[in-house]
This record gives sequence, C-alpha cells and structure tokens, in this order.
Amino acid sequence: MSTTQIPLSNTPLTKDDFLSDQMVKWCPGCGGHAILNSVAQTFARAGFRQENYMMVSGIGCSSRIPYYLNTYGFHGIHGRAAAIASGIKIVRPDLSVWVSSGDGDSMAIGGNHFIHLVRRNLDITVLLFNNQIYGLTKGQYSPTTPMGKITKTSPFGTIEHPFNPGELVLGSQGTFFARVADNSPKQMTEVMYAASQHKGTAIIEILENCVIFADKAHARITSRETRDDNQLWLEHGKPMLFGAEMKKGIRLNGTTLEVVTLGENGVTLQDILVHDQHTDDPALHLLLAEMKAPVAMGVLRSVEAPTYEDLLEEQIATQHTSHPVQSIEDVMNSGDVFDI
Amino acid sequence: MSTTQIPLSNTPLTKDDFLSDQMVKWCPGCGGHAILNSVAQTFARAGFRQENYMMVSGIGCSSRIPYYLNTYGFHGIHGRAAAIASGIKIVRPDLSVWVSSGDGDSMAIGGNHFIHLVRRNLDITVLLFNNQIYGLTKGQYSPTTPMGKITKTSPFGTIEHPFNPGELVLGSQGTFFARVADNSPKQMTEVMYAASQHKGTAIIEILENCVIFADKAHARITSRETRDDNQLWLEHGKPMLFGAEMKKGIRLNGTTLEVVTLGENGVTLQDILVHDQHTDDPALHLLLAEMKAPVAMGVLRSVEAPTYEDLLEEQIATQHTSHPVQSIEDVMNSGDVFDI
Amino acid sequence: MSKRTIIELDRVVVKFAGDSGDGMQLTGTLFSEAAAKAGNDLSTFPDYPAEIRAPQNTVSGVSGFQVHIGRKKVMTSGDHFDVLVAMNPASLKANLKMARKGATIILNTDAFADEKALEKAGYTTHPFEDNSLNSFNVIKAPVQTLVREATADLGLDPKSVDKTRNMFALGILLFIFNKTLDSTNEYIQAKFGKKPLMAEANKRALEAGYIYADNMEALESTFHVDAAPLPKGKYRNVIGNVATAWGLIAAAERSGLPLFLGSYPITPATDILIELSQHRALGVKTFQAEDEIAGICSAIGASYAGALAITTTSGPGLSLKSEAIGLAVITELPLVIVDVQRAGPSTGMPTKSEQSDLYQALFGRNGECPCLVMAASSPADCFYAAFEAARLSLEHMTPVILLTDGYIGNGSQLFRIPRIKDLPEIHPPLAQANDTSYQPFARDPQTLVRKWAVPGTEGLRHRVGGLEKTDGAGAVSTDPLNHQKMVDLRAQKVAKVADNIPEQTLEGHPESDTLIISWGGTYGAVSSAVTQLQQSGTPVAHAHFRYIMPLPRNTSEILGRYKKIIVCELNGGQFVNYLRMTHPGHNYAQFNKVQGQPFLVEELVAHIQSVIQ
Amino acid sequence: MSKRTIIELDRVVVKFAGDSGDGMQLTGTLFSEAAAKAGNDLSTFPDYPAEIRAPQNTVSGVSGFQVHIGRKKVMTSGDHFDVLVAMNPASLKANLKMARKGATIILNTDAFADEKALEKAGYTTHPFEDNSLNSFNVIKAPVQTLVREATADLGLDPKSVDKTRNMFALGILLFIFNKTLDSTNEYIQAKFGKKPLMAEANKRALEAGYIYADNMEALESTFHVDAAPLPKGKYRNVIGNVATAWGLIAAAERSGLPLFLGSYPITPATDILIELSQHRALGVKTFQAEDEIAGICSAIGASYAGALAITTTSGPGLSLKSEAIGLAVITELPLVIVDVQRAGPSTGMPTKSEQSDLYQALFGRNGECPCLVMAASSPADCFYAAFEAARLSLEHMTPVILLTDGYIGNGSQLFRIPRIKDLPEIHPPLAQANDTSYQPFARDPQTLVRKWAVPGTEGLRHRVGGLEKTDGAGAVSTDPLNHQKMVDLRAQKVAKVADNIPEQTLEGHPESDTLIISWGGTYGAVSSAVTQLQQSGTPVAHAHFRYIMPLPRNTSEILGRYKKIIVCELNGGQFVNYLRMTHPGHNYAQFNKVQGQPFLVEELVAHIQSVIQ
Ligand SMILES: Cc1ncc(C[n+]2csc(CCOP(=O)(O)OP(=O)(O)O)c2C)c(N)n1
Ligand SMILES: Cc1ncc(C[n+]2csc(CCOP(=O)(O)OP(=O)(O)O)c2C)c(N)n1
Ligand code: SF4
Ligand code: SF4
Ligand SMILES: [Mg+2]
Ligand SMILES: [Mg+2]
Repeated sequence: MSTTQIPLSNTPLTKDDFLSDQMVKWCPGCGGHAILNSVAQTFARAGFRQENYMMVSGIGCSSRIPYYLNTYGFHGIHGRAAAIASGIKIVRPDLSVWVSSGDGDSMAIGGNHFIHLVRRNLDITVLLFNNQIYGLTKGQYSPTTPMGKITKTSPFGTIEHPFNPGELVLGSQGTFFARVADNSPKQMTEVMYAASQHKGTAIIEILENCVIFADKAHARITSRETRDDNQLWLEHGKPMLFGAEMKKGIRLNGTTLEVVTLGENGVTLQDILVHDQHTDDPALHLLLAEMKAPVAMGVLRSVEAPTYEDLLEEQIATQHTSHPVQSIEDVMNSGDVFDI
Repeated sequence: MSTTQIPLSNTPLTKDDFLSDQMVKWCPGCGGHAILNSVAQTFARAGFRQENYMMVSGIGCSSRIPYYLNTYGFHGIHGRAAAIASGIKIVRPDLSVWVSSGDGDSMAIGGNHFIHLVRRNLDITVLLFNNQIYGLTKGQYSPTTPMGKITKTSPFGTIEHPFNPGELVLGSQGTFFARVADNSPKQMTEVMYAASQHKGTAIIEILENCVIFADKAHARITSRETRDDNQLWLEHGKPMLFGAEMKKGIRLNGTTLEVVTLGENGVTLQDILVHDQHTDDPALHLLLAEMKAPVAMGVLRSVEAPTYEDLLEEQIATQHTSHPVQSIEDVMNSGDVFDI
Repeated sequence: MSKRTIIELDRVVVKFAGDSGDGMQLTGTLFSEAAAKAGNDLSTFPDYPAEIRAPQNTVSGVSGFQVHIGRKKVMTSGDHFDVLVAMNPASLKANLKMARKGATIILNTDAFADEKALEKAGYTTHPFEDNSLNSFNVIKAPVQTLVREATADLGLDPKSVDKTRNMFALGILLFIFNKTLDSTNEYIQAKFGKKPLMAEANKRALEAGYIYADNMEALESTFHVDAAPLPKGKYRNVIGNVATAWGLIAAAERSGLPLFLGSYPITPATDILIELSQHRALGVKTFQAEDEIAGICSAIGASYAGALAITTTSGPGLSLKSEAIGLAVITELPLVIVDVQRAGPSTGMPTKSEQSDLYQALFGRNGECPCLVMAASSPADCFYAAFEAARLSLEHMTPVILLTDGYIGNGSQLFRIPRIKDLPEIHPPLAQANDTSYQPFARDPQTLVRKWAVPGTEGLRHRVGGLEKTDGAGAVSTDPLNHQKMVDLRAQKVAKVADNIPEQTLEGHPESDTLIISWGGTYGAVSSAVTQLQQSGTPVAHAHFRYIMPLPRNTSEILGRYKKIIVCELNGGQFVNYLRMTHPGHNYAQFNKVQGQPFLVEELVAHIQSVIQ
Repeated sequence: MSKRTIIELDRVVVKFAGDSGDGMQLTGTLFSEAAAKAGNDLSTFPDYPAEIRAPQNTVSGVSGFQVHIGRKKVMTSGDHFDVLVAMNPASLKANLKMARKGATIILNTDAFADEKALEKAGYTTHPFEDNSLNSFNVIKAPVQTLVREATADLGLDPKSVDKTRNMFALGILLFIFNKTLDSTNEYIQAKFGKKPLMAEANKRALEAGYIYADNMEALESTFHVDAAPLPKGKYRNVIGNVATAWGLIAAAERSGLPLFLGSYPITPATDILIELSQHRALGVKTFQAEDEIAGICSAIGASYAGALAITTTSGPGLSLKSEAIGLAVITELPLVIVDVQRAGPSTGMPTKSEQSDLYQALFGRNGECPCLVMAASSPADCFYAAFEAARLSLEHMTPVILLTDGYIGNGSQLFRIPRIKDLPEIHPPLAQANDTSYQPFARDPQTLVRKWAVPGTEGLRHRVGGLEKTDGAGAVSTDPLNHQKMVDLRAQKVAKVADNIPEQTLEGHPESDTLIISWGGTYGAVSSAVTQLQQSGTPVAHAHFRYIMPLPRNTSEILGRYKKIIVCELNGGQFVNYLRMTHPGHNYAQFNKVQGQPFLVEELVAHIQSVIQ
C-alpha cells in the first residue's frame, strides 16, 4: 500500500518553536492553557517538519488554538473543522493534520462531520475540549452537559441525555479513542503523542475545565483530592489497577465491569482485567468508555484499519499505471469520436 | 410524571383504513411495498386515533411513504425528518409520530439529527429503510454501503468503513433498536408494534432490497435459502437459538459471542444466552448489533428512560403551578417597573 | 461642599469602561435603572470584547456600557459621551477619542499608578502628564484604596473587596447626577441577600463613592436631567432581545396558540433563547437544537403541528437555514425567523452590529422563494415588531424574516408596558374539523391564504411537503402551467400582505425636496439627524421602513414626491438596491457605513448636508 | 420498395418516448451518435420522470429523449418534433401536443391493443379511431410481435426479447433518415460482448426494424440531413455535465494543480461527481461527502492545501453551502462552486430545469459577501465555462459560482474536442518558499489579489479564518475602519476581475433599436429566436451574458445604445432586477417563464414581436 509518510524535521524542535507570538485570549485558569502547552510539546516530540503541521478548528474557545501555534492553521466555521480537515488530508497526506474543537463544535453542530470522520478513518487527530458547556457564547448547555444541570438556557435543568464521546466514537467504528484530564499534563502529552503515531482518526476527549461557565464540572474525576480514586489510567498490557495505593482494580463479571480490591474477598491480581487497547472487539472498550467510577483514562482503543487517504492513493496508483487514459485530452478523444 | 397519552380510536381500524388513494410509485419489487403494508397493519393494531398518526419523512424513495398513508403527513427536506418530527412531538405529545427515512437521509445528510433524536429520547419511531444505496438519486453509495462495493460514484469500489446503524444507535444512548428484513412481513409488523408501544425513540433498521441499484445487497441474510442460518430472531427471555432446526445457538465467551450447536462438544441449552432486551447494560446489545453471522434480528434493545417531551411537560406543569407569573403581562410588570 | 450649583441638562451621555471583569455592564445597567425611575428617557448600548475574559488591561479587553438619558426623547445611545468612567488605562485609551470636548472623566488613579497596565494599554507617556487630558474635566479617585478603606472592618478578602469598585464609581455618578441610591441599594440587597457581608461591602462602596463626590473640589457643580414628559403609564427599561421574546409571547397569547422556539445559540441572538427559556410557567416550549438547521426544522414541524413557531439566529445561522426557509415557503406554513444581524461576512465580527443580512433575507434561497421581511427600529420596537411579524405570519400562512441587529438587540430603551388587551387579536386561518370540502392548498380568494389543518383534527388528514404541488388539492405535480401558477400565487400572496399593513409614514419635514430613507435599527440615529437638520435650517423628509417585503402600498407614491432620495444604511447599499429593482426610475443616492458600528448622528448630518448643498 | 425518393432536410427533431424501462434514453443516444458520425450538428435533451421506475403505462411514467439534428447550426433540442416514436399509449398522450402538424408518428401497435394501457394513459376513446391522429403521418408497427418473430429461433425468454424493442424502433428511424446501422451494431457488440445471444437478438431487432421500414407502404419517402459545414477537427457528442467535469480537469492540467471535488449527490448535478470519480487515473480526487456542507468545507480545506477545489450541487444544496461560501470569500481562497439549477423553491421539481438560483448565487450569504458568478450557455459551453471559472477563481483567489442548469447539464451537443495546449495557461499566485516578506493578506496592487501559501511550504506558516482580519498581516481585528477597508477591498477585488474577462459581445443585428438580453442555458433558444426574427424582418440585437458578477466592462455602454431592452429568463426576473440595481436608468422590459421547461423559440419570437410592435 502506498502510504504517504509525513516528513520529519531535520533539526530537533522544542515546544517553544510551536508557540506563536499571538496573545492567548483564554480566561485565566481556563483548561485551554495547559492543553496548548501539551500540544506544543507533542508536536516537538513527534518530530514532524514544522511546516507539515496543520491545525484546523471550528468556532469556540477551544477553536482558538490555531492562532496560538506556530504552524499552518485554519480557523474554520462552527462545527465544520472535521470536514475542512478531511479535504486537507485527502489532498495532502504528507501533512500531520490536527483538529481542535469543543463539545458544542464537534457534538452539536458538527456531530455529523465528527462521526463521518471517525467512520472514514482519515489519519487526523481530534482534540475534543469537553468542558460540558458552550464557552464562547457564554454558558449554554451542550450535548455533553449532564442531565438536570442548570445553565443559561436550562434555568430549570436540562432534560437531555448527554452523549458520552467515547461511546459515540465506538458507535461510529472508531479506531482510536483516548480520554485525559486537562490538569494531567504528562498524561495529556503521552496520549497526544500516541494519537500522533496512530494511522487513522484519533479522538482525544480532554476533560477541560471552563472556570467561568462550568467550573468544576469534572471535579469529581480530576480534583487532586478525589482523582486517584476516580481515574483509572489505562496502559496496554497492564492490569487495570487504580487508587492511591493501586489496590483497587477492575474485574469482568459477565458483561459488566466491577470494582474490586486486591486482597479483599480473595481477589488477586489474576482477577484483574489486563488492558488490550488493540483488540478489535469493541465491547470491552465500550464498557470502559461508559464506566463512571472510576473513569477510564488514557488510550481506551487503538486498532489498525486502512485509512481513507491511503486507500484513495492506492486506487489512484493502480488506475494510473493500469489505465490507458493519461490526460484529459486522452479522455475526450476516447469513445465515439470522429473527424470532420 | 405528566405523561401525555395518545388517544385511542373509538372504532377498530384496519390496514386499509391507513392506505391512501395515492398511486404508489416505487419500482415493482422494491422492498418499500412490503414495508408500507406492515406500517398500515401496525397502525391498525396499535389502535391510536387515525387523526393522531403523524408520518414525517425526508427525501429519498423511502421518504415517499407519507403520501401512501391516510394519516397526517409531512414530506420534508433531505435529512431533516428527525428535526421536523421533534418539533411536532414537542408541541403535540398526543400524536403518534413516525419517521420514514433512508440510509442516506438518516445516516448521511441527516446523521446529526438522527443521533441527537436518539440521545434526547423523544417518543418517535424511525423506520430506517437501509438499502445500502441512494435509491432516488440512482445508485450512489451510502454510509452503509459495504467497503469495496462498486457503485455509480465508486467505480473502483468504495473506500469507506460503513456505519452499522445499531452500533450508532447504541453509541448515541439509544433506548430501542430493532432490525428486521423487508421480506419478513410478520416480523416487521411485530417489531413495529413493539416500537409503537415503546416510550422513547425507537429505531427500526429494515434491511430493504433496492431491486434496481443494490439488488440482493442483503441476500445472504434475507434470501429464503440462507436466512435460517443467517438470522437470529431475538425474543425477550428466550434463548438465542437459530437455524432451520433451531439447533444452533449463541454463547458468550469472555466478551465475544460465538456460535455453538446444541448437542455438539457438550453444548446444552444452559450454555445458550438468553435475550434480555431490557437490560440497561449496552455491551451485550452492542455485541448482538455487530454480530455478522448470524445477524441479530428483532428487538435488540428496549429500555426505559424518561422522554424529552415528558420532562418538558413536567417542567411546565411545575413552573405553571409554582410560579407567580401567569401571563406575559405579569412578566412585563415584574421587576424594575415604575409609573409615570 | 454640597451647596454647589445644580445645572439643568436636556440630555447627557455617560460611558462606563473597564476590564471585562470590572462589572461595567452592571454599573451601566444600574445607573440606567436609577435614571429610568427618575423619569428620564434613555437608551443604552453595551460594547464588550469578543473574548470571555479578554487579557486584563489591554485595549481589546475593554468592556464598555454607554447610557444616554434625557428629559427629551432619547433616540440613540449617543455619539459622544459627556462623562466617562475609566477603571484602568486601557479603558481611557480605548474611549477618549469618543469624548465630547470638555467632558468629565472619572479615573481610577490606583490603576494609573500601575506601570505595566499603562504599558499594556499602549501608553508610552503617562496620560496624566502628556496633556492629552487638558481639554477635559478630570476627576481622579483612588477607587481601590478607598473601597478597601471603606470595608476594612468587614474582614473580607481583597479579591472580594475589589469587586465592589464598580459600586464606588456608580456612587460618584449618582451623586453627580443627583440621583438617589435607593434603587441600587435595593438591587444589592436582592442580589447579595444570602451573602450579607458582600451586601454590606457593596453598599459601603456605593456610599463611599457618593460621599467622595460630594467632597470633591474639582466638582464645581452637579447636574440634573429632569423627567421626560412621557405619556402616563407603567414603564421599564427593556433590552431589545428581551423585548423580542416578549412580543412573541404576547402574540402567542393573542392568537391562542402555544409558543415554540427551535434555536441554536449564536451571538448576538442567544438572549432571545435565554429569555424564552425562562417562561415555562407560561407554557413556552424552547428547544435548544443541535444546530441551526434543526432549529428551523423543528420549528417548521411545530408550525405544522399548530404552534406559533419561531427560530432565532444571526447571519451565519440564517445562511444555514436558507434551505428550510424554502420548505416553509412552499408548504405555506407560518414561521417567524428572527435574525439579529451582526457584522459579516462569514464569522466576521460577532460582537459588532451591521445591517448586511438584508440581501440574504430577501434573496438567499433557491428557486422563486418570496417571504415576508420586516425590520425592528429600536430596542422597545422589538416588542411590537416581533408581535407584528407573528401576526402577519399567522394570518398569511407564510414565513416572516424579522431583522433586528446587535445594536438594538443588546441595547435598551425605556419601554411603556402595553396592556395585552390593547394589542390586536390575531386570527390564524385554522380549518374546521370535518370540513368535507377541505383542501390543503385551497385559498381565500382575497388574500390567497390557505387554511391550516392541525394534526389531530378530525376529517382533515392531508400531507404537505417540499415538492411542487397542485393548487387546491396539493397533489405532487410537475405540470408546467401549474408550476407557473403556484410560483405566481406564492408571490401574489406575499404581495397582498401590503393590504394588511399600515401605509408608510413620513417624519421630519415631508414638504422638503429631499427624502432620507432608513430602515431597521438605525431609526434613532437617522431620526435624530433629521431633527438636527431641521433645527439647523435644512429640513428634510424622512421615511423609515419597517415593512420591507412587501413594501407599503404607498411607497411608490412617496418616492415620486422627492427630487433627491438618500438611503442611509449600515451595509454596502442593500436596501437602496432593493428600491432600485422594485421602484426604478427614481434618483437614489446612498450613504453607507460598514464598520460594525452604528451611525453617528453627526456623520449623518454632515453627509446629508453635503449632498443637499 | 426502396426506390422511394429521398427528401433533403435542413433540420429535423425526433422524439423517442416510452415507459421508464423501455430504453428510450439509450435509443435516443444511439440515434444521436449515428447522426453525429454522419456529420450532423445536433442537440439532445432527455426528459424523464422523477420516479426511478414510475408506474408502467402512466403519463407520469413516460421517459422521453428529444434529438434535434441539422445541416445548419443546431442551437436547441427543438420546440416541436417532426418524428415521434411512441412505444405505448401513455407516450403518445404525453407528447402529441408538442408534435408539429404533419409529423411522422411511429406507434408500437401491440401496446395500443392493450385496453388497460389505454385506460391507464387516460384515453377514453382509442386514438386510432377518434381522429386525433388525422393530421399526422402515422406509421404503425407491431413491434413486440415482430421482435419476437425475428428472434424466435434464439430460445431467449420473452422478457429478454422484449428488451430489444427499442432497437427495432431505432432501426426504423435509421432507415427513415438514411443512416447506417454501423455505429449501433458496434455499440451492441461492445455492450453485449459477453452475452452473445442478447447481442444477436438486439442486432436482429435493429435490422428487423430497418427492413420493416423499407417495406412500409406508408413510407412514401425517406429523409436525409446532410452533414453540417463544421470547421475541421475531432468531434464528439457531449453531455453538459460531462463537459463541465472535463473543463475542470483541463483547468487542473493547465494550472498544474491537483483536482479535488467535495460533493454530495443531488439531481441534476450528480453526473459531474460521477464523471469525475471515473478519473482516478488522472489523479482526480473525489470525496463523496456526508452532506453539502461537508462537500464545500472539504473543498475549502483542499483549496487551502493547494488544490483546484470544486464543489458541485443544485439549488437546495447551494442553500446549504451559503455559510461556507462566506468562509471562502473572507479567507480569499479559490473555489469553484457549480450549481446545476433545477426548478424550485425547496425540493420543487428536481428533474425540471430553471434559472431561478441567480439571486441566491449573487446575494445568498450573510454580510457583504461578493463572489464571482458565471453561467454556461450550452452543453458544450459547459466545458469552456468550467475551465474559465477555474481560471478566474485561481488567478483571483476568490470563489466562483458557475450556474448551469438541468437542461444544458443533461442535454448534449456536438463538441469539437479542443487541444489542451490551445487553452490558456492558468497562473495561480503561489507564494514563494522562505519569502520573508510574506503576509497572507498582502495584495497585488493592480488586481488586489493576495498570495497563496500552501502548507508544507517552508517559511510561510500562517493562519487564516472566518473572522475579520487586518489587511496585510491578516491578524484578527474588530477595528471599524479596517473592517470598512476589507469590505471595500473584497468588493473591489471582485470588480477588478472585469479586467481579466472579455468585453460583452453582441449578436443578431446590433444596429437595431431593441436589445434582447439572455444569460446561461437559454442561449440556444434566444439566439434561434433572434435569427428567426431577423429572417422575418424584425431585426434585433442580442447580448448573451456569461459573466454576471462582475458584468463585462462595456455593459453600461451597450445598454445605453438601445431604446428597448427585453430581458428573457426562466425565472421571475432575477437578472433583469440585477441589471436594474447595477445599471439603473434604462428601460427594461422582461419576459419570464417559470414552468420547469426551456423556452420555446416560437414563444420568444411571438413575445418579442408583440413588444416591438
Ligand atoms: C453557524 C454558527 N452557529 C453558532 C455560532 C455561535 N457559537 C460559536 S462557538 C459556539 C459553541 C461553543 O461551544 P464549544 O464548541 O463547546 O466550545 P467552547 O467555547 O466551549 O470551547 C456557538 C454556539 C457560530 N459561530 N456559528
Ligand atoms: C439538500 C439535498 N441534497 C441532496 C438531495 C438529493 N437526494 C435526494 S434523496 C437522496 C439520497 C437517497 O438515499 P436514501 O436516503 O438512502 O433513500 P433511498 O432513496 O435509498 O430510499 C439524495 C442524495 C436533496 N434532495 N436535497
Ligand atoms: S469561557 Fe471557559 S472555555 Fe472559554 S476561555 Fe473562559 S474558561 Fe476557557
Ligand atoms: S430505486 Fe430502489 S429503493 Fe427506489 S423505488 Fe426503486 S427499488 Fe425501491
Ligand atoms: Mg465547550
Ligand atoms: Mg437508501
């Protein structure tokens, strides 16, 4: 298969090479700052040629990121980043294409492009800033806002069942899904790096804190006090252990996941599930994606499948060599043509 | 909870009451004819008042159905039936609202409205005519067309991973999903009836044959010769058995489903999974939705959850009784008002 | 010191400016409330940055609120202000150019001691030393220091104390304008009822400001703006977007229909959705859709189902709704589409105002696809315009696009609260159950309006859709002559709405040779300009259009009366071009501004004068 | 019998009509190919029902194909036909009204023996007996019986045999017009190569028809249409949509850029997507998007990434693309948007043609949002118009909307195959790597065009987006005067394209007092009408517009020359209104038809004559 490679940089690059001189206009304390930092770090680590990074976004606080990165960038219109990025990647498989988008941008107005991107498996990474709110428009509920939440447009509480991005990605034939918190910079960079190496669409749900309109929305999961007990950091091939002392673990019971404690009720390491991010079978990944306590973090799923752009390049290569017609003039002159 | 009821008909109605006098313009042999028949039969059986049925559609061969039914009907624009139907149901919870739509209408252009409808769980039934092709526009591939298929717009085969509607529904927090073949009229009616009784969004994927542009797309599953071995008809509380002699069954192995034969390798009825359509846990439903041989038919999932319109009516009722403001005049005259 | 003279003023413009977090929007609002309660006419306009919390102390991060109060009719929020409150150097930098010569400028000196803040604001010399403030009456107050002093004994943390700085500034203003502290104290009590310490701190800051002003040497006189001679009635200050929401609820009440809104948030239209979502008690159903298309499509469904159906948006959202508007046109269903215009094209400048969606409202659909277009003139008029849009839509079974804009949508105005029973009743053409002659596309011979048969109604089962259909029966048809007929009928139906709307009126000096034309949210500015012109001996006539498609019946007659016609609008010339196509043969001149800013009265006056001479 | 006379004709119009399954589209195409090979000029138009397989024997299910061949220039597919092939009663019923008096009508009598078919077609009396065919030259052939006889020994099932009926009909036609069977036999051989029995059956049916005609008493003479005196060259018959696709590929070759199409299927534009998807061998990348919005947005991405980017659609799809067109305008990226117009509004009549998307193309976006608009004149011109649209888009860094329509998109015409090197080279303004002075919105002072820096290019990293930006640097800005400047610049940039397009030409009789104006797909009909008027002693001038936004530089001068201007278009008057706004002061009359059908030459002639007299 004619997989186009993304060229690597000749010189080593650092995080600072990737930060632009533009003023960062997020609120002080916004999760965006840390995310930006991790992105720049990841770009340096992944090591592609600086000119070959392409950051595409929609509209929202989260979509401001192209301005802050010293790469090629496209600040699109609301919800359409995935579609814009698809066109870019199809024309230029040699670019490392990234999308930054919000829960509104990608799950509300952009929901369709999002699921189709995932299904087509173009080699694009989406940074999904999930702050469970419309930030830029000042605090309306989004498709990921928990049921019952009071916001500007739901003064009596929302009455909508929220999407779980991980479940939606799996339901759309996703090949890569990861989840990470905006206050875990190391894990963010790790997950972003993994996505940069994945051939196919990679969705990273970042639990982002919007200090202004949905402050502490993820606090149970991300706050320093409670996170050890509420986050399960997944690593491929490692048992699913968590807790401050790594004594709690996940066991499969029928088709449900249950939390057990090592040493209690005869539970041993043997009983604990070992994470396999590469298994094709999505059932376990689904169970992980929807698990509420603890919440699964890290790369939940990463499986190989042909990408759209590779298949397309392959068709072109095959046709180009096998087909007698090599120019538009040939096309026009084939078939029922006659001289006068 | 203030659940609005849909009024029942005073007189018994028959299938013919529901067929309009309009000329049916589907191709001879199209799966649509049988589907139409089952819809009319279901409407009669469900027994709601004839004026309270509302059929909404988008654009496509499948979307022609409102004209053929003697009910209120709305033939919308391409992809938007779910949104139109949502507005109708919210305003009028006393209507039995149905959507008929194609794989293009609902999974391509209408994908976003589709997943949001499912997530919001409005009490609407969607008949998804999945013929794996754009019929009305004469044979382009759709988001459910299998990879590699040659169509008018994929002369060298498609290069897209198709959606599996069941997986997409589950990934969107769906409460009801069923699958049925257009050549199994009894099962169609049964499944449609079940959907009519479900409170919440019910998606029925109908494997429809487009004789003109995707003939026999579902033949492995639906043809008389092979269907017994390739369809697993699910019934709640019943073991998952199939095959001409009902000797084959489904067993859970870890988190995968495997086909076994009763009496072989010591397999007994005990080993066979019993279908539980009502369990909240979607993992097993997901495994059923994606199973390829046999394909799971019937109601894969049917769970209870509050509907959007009920929650809304409840908010209105609560506010109406608890709130001092009872008219727009009250609203305008409250707050900082003064006389001159 | 309080025995200083009181100067009576006809009108005064005050601008409050500070960082996004400085609470200037609230300060301005409270000042307006106090003025309103004192019987002043008023108009306000908030002006905030695109960012939620733009970087502190930068010019792009300045949040402003302008209030114009008067004892005469107040038509705009004012070209130039007489008083500026600047909480930091960036606020001064951003606003000084719009100060009237001799204006009073109140500065928070604490912030001007901060070198970094000065630098971030782009000052290379200190404004206190570089003579840039020479022609102004500067009042300096160390606001931060003083609020800390005033609240020292409360034991609050400095952050909380700093949040009361805006109340100090407001206290100064209220003193200067001889307003009482009552309404503000009431507000503080209501807002901080559960936090008594914060309530106390705010009250003390307010009072400290008031007293500080009283003791101020620099303040030679205070000002008084007398109550405006307004007709008797109940009044309140109202924001345009809220007025729009109320007008729609009122129309639902007057038509006896349930109200449904399908909408997707977008600046500057979101506040209509927010306001309507508060009114569950009135049975209002709001549906925050997944996108603009679902917003309008759900509304079309709701309309078919028998509701007064609304969708609200701004420019980019209207683009997305284009296809579905066509569906409402061809199914001949009522639907109110509110477009709160902002500066385009594309995402453009979302927080800035413009009138550049007119073309799109008139022409932005495939096929021959006419629908009603109206425009509101002012924040308070949003109420009446929304009511009227709903009335026409329901009575004529056609979508209506109501254009407002960010300026009047976010701005506020004194509003005389109407009594609902004084508003016209609305009569939607509902079909009768079991009418055996019912045909979905049979028409009233006079108005060409079809009847509305709502699902559930016995005996009226029928189907509608986006395909061309036969007149009467509504059966799908590709017959050429039927199509021509339906295209003509849909156009005539819209044209006949002219019989159900008032004739175009003239203001200013109708006998003049020159006609000034405006439409929509520029009414205040243009009408003020016309008044000024008259006063300065250049009388002109003024026609302000609310009804755009169709135009009032007497439009042609009016246009024919004038030698010169100057069409003023905040776009490249969209209405003037529309007049050129619908009423050719007149000599149209045009005055356009596309800067995301409202007209200044003075620039209108200057331009019109230059054209006339 | 074959010694009958041969009558020489200048031109002849043949209509093939049958049930959807009767293969009339193919028959018509093969007849056209035979005529083309014999050197006739020609124009064709298919006319099929909205349904895939509409109910058999109904009028709504009739599928037709009209061919106009001539030894003189053929401009339209013809008002009335001289020969009708009607395979069943419904076909006769549907078409007879468009037959020329004295036309030859070939009927499949087997179908006319079927009572049910007659009834379904709506006949109450038998057309053979009710004198309705009196004024025609009727040729009856029991087609079904005869093909069965001719193929009896092949042992095929009746269904397969019946599928050859169209070949029998074609055989008759080829005989009547003295064409050889060669090209058709070649086609049959190619198509049924792998099914020798079917090949044989089709050949026999063809021959049987030919012989039947030869033996026919009723046929007193045959006809001959001589080769047209066309310039030397290679020719072929080409369908408009295919020509559009080819023009785009040619532009990609001449600009050295890869071709990207992002599109969503929609009638009648889908065939462009289908054609382009065939050409992977040329590196053409087609992306069948999930909807129209993704179609255009992917194309905008592709454009940013350095491709010649295209999106194709029809009216409802153009509505959906409105918002994204604004993004292409403000980012100043090249993009070709092809709108194959169909009858609206809303879903309208998808298989019928109209020119009613002009308003939407010109005005259907939020904000001040100008872009280029062009229109193709004929099926073959689609090639050149698409090429030109791509050229202007690339050279001026702006989206172009190219309007074609269902009539020319599905119709075909003789096409002289150009040599690619004879087409102009296209020079997109690509920025140079490591140009340290590069600014994304710096402009060529003459054309105001910015430079295109493609990702991957060293040293040109930059960002673009939908927010207003400063000229030059392209930094996000809400500065009022900058916005005014950018709005003006974008408008001027589009206006300056007038310097890169030819002046408007005049045809007909330029010295006349009366100017006929047309645009787009009506060229053939209007120009034929102008020729007829000239011949009948009513000379008029004719200006056919290809370039709409901007209009050619000399438009104003041309309009000023005439006393009467009649603008003819297939909509309610969109171009005439556009002229009224852009070129006021002229006396425009208009002739409009909104029936989903092309102009008839005769109705144009009649109307123009009535206006002139
Ligand atoms: C077509 C269109 N509709 C609506 C908007 C208004 N809008 C801008 S951003 C946004 C939602 C932002 O929420 P999210 O995507 O979650 O991003 P966040 O700001 O929270 O990062 C909305 C509704 C728009 N710009 N364009
Ligand atoms: C906005 C818009 N885009 C495209 C179309 C063209 N179109 C009509 S139906 C259809 C797809 C039909 O496929 P599907 O939904 O699977 O229905 P089917 O005909 O197969 O039942 C398309 C692309 C349209 N009518 N409107
Ligand atoms: S509003 Fe929320 S998401 Fe937006 S910048 Fe501020 S904190 Fe971040
Ligand atoms: S084209 Fe296919 S889906 Fe459409 S009516 Fe014919 S058989 Fe049915
Ligand atoms: Mg968000
Ligand atoms: Mg389909």
